[in-house]
Amino acid sequence: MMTLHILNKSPGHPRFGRCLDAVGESDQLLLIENAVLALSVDDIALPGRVIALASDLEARGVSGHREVELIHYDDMVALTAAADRIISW
Amino acid sequence: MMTLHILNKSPGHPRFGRCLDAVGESDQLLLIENAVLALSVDDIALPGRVIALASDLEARGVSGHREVELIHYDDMVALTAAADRIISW
Amino acid sequence: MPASDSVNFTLVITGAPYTSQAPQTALHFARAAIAAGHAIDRVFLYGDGVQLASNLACVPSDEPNWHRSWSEFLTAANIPAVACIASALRRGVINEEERARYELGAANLASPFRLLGLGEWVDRVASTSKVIYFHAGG
Amino acid sequence: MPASDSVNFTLVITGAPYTSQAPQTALHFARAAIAAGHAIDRVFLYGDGVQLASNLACVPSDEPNWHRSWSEFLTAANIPAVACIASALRRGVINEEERARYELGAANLASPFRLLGLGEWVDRVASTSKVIYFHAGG
Amino acid sequence: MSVLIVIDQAPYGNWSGREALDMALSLAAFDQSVSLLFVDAGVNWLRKHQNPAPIQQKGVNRNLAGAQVFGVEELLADQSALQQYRLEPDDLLDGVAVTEQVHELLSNYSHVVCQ
Amino acid sequence: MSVLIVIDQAPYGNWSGREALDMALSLAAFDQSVSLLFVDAGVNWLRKHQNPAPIQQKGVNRNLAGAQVFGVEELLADQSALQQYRLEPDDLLDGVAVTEQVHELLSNYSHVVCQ
Repeated sequence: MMTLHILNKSPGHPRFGRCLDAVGESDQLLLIENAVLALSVDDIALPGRVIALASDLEARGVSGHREVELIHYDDMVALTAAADRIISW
Repeated sequence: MMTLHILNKSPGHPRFGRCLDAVGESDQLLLIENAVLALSVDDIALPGRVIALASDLEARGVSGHREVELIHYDDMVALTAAADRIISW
Repeated sequence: MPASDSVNFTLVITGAPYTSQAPQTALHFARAAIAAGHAIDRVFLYGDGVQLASNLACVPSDEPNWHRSWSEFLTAANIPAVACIASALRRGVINEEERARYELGAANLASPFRLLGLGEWVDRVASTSKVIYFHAGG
Repeated sequence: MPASDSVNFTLVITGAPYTSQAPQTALHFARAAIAAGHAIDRVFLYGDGVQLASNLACVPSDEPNWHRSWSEFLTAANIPAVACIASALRRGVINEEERARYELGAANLASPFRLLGLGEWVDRVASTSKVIYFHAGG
Repeated sequence: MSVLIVIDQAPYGNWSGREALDMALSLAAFDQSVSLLFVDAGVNWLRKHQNPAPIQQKGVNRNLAGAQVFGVEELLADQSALQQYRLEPDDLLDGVAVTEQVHELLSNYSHVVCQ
Repeated sequence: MSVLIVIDQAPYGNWSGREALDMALSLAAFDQSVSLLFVDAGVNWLRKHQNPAPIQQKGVNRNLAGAQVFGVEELLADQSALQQYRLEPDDLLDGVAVTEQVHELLSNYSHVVCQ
């Protein structure tokens, strides 16, 4: 079962860490809203496949030097349509 | 200058730690609302003089085994009236 | 035209406009879902999210009015929108019926939004609908 | 009777009722302050705190209605209460004047609350008043 | 379809836990399979002897204690959060099951809500 | 009377930083002494090249860049937060002063607001 985790909290928020703990090896992590700021933080170990909403990065002026797949809202729809399960943190 | 710090966030909230960092030796720390839960947590080093609102402890069923001065709203008024400066976190 | 692999989404919004980004992200998502041929069978407002249903928001002309944008979208796409009645009444979001029941001076919720119970959400969770939550960030 | 060492307080509430505990804590504080002979020269609602001024909250009869409790207290103690107009308009809390200006169907803010700018807060910060903030917890 | 409602906010300071509990009770009322999981500061909902009368709020102890009677399958609490708040089994409402494996537990549910 | 407005929330995800900035600008407009301090995720308000048009929000870069013109005395940023978010001086709006001593700095102000 592939779970898509949608995370919208800043790295300092308690739920940010809880979400990362819950992401399994075959899961996907989608960073939206303030969570995209995690891409500029060095010492956060983000799990395997990380995806982020491009417009939220652009809004915040984050370039995202980390390995990340940038997507748009239509791709977000496709991801949720394909996921077996979705958890919004 | 004596500062009264009023803290109403749970121990896991980022602002909880920021408040504790800011409490100086001659300052007072007043725990209200969810912040009273800190009294049941072992590994938090609360600064010198800690005060807590009794009704918020009672609401949450926290007995507060730590050294703490329990007060009521009228005492909170007296504390704020006496403080040189008040910061609500 | 629904795509052959089209999905029925239910969107649950729990963050308020002008407080959180939730209603904005949800609207971008909803527009993209419809454009891709998927269906949205319900939008459910819960907790602080019920504020999106208030028709009294006054927004400077150079900023989006999220209540109006959502209302126009819901009407055009013919999507039922429900605000949880228990969340809404406490937060002062009421329709004409509740205005009369509580003998208040005004109502601020009207079409396309309706006030209904959590059963509307349970019904979608129990269905084959994909339920996506849009919470307040932080 | 003001005590000889009485203080002028200004209370700023930024957390909403039925979302945060801020309006409750602030009311307990305000009652205790008046009982002790202090003065409260203004209550200022800012950010989500403006929701406290909405007169449309409908609360089950076995729960306190914080809007009503605050309104009764403010009226009895003759304390001016101001909701920040910029915060309030975006969040759908409007008085009769704004209702007319924006050509909307209803207003939900009335006496003892008024809509005014941040200048009302600046004025208190610049005075000898002790300004206490009641934020949303978490 | 089995639903897990996760509560990570402490009681009384904000409304989100209260409204998450309402979600669980509604699912149970409509005969849907639902459990509650308390993590982080959320475990404080499970303390015995809560008395929110002095802050003029309604207690939820009765709702929580009765949750299983109303059809909520399990009240689960994260062991590490209980430890953080020094909550021993005796301090908790009846019927709470302690879990050490929150991550694994999540995968047992087809629908997870973090209100 | 000197006021410090502390911003610890990231931009765009919620409104609290925006409304804190309004407080600072209002004080300045009424000729009160005010500075802004950015800590934790709040330092992200200070990034150059923000463009919230794609999420249909108004940018605050112009307001922030102009804050000192409007009378805000200092834009202060916590060094450790800048480091956490890998923000170098070149990444920041003009006119930002970096501080390593947030705690000591607080004591310079007679009125501190954490919106």
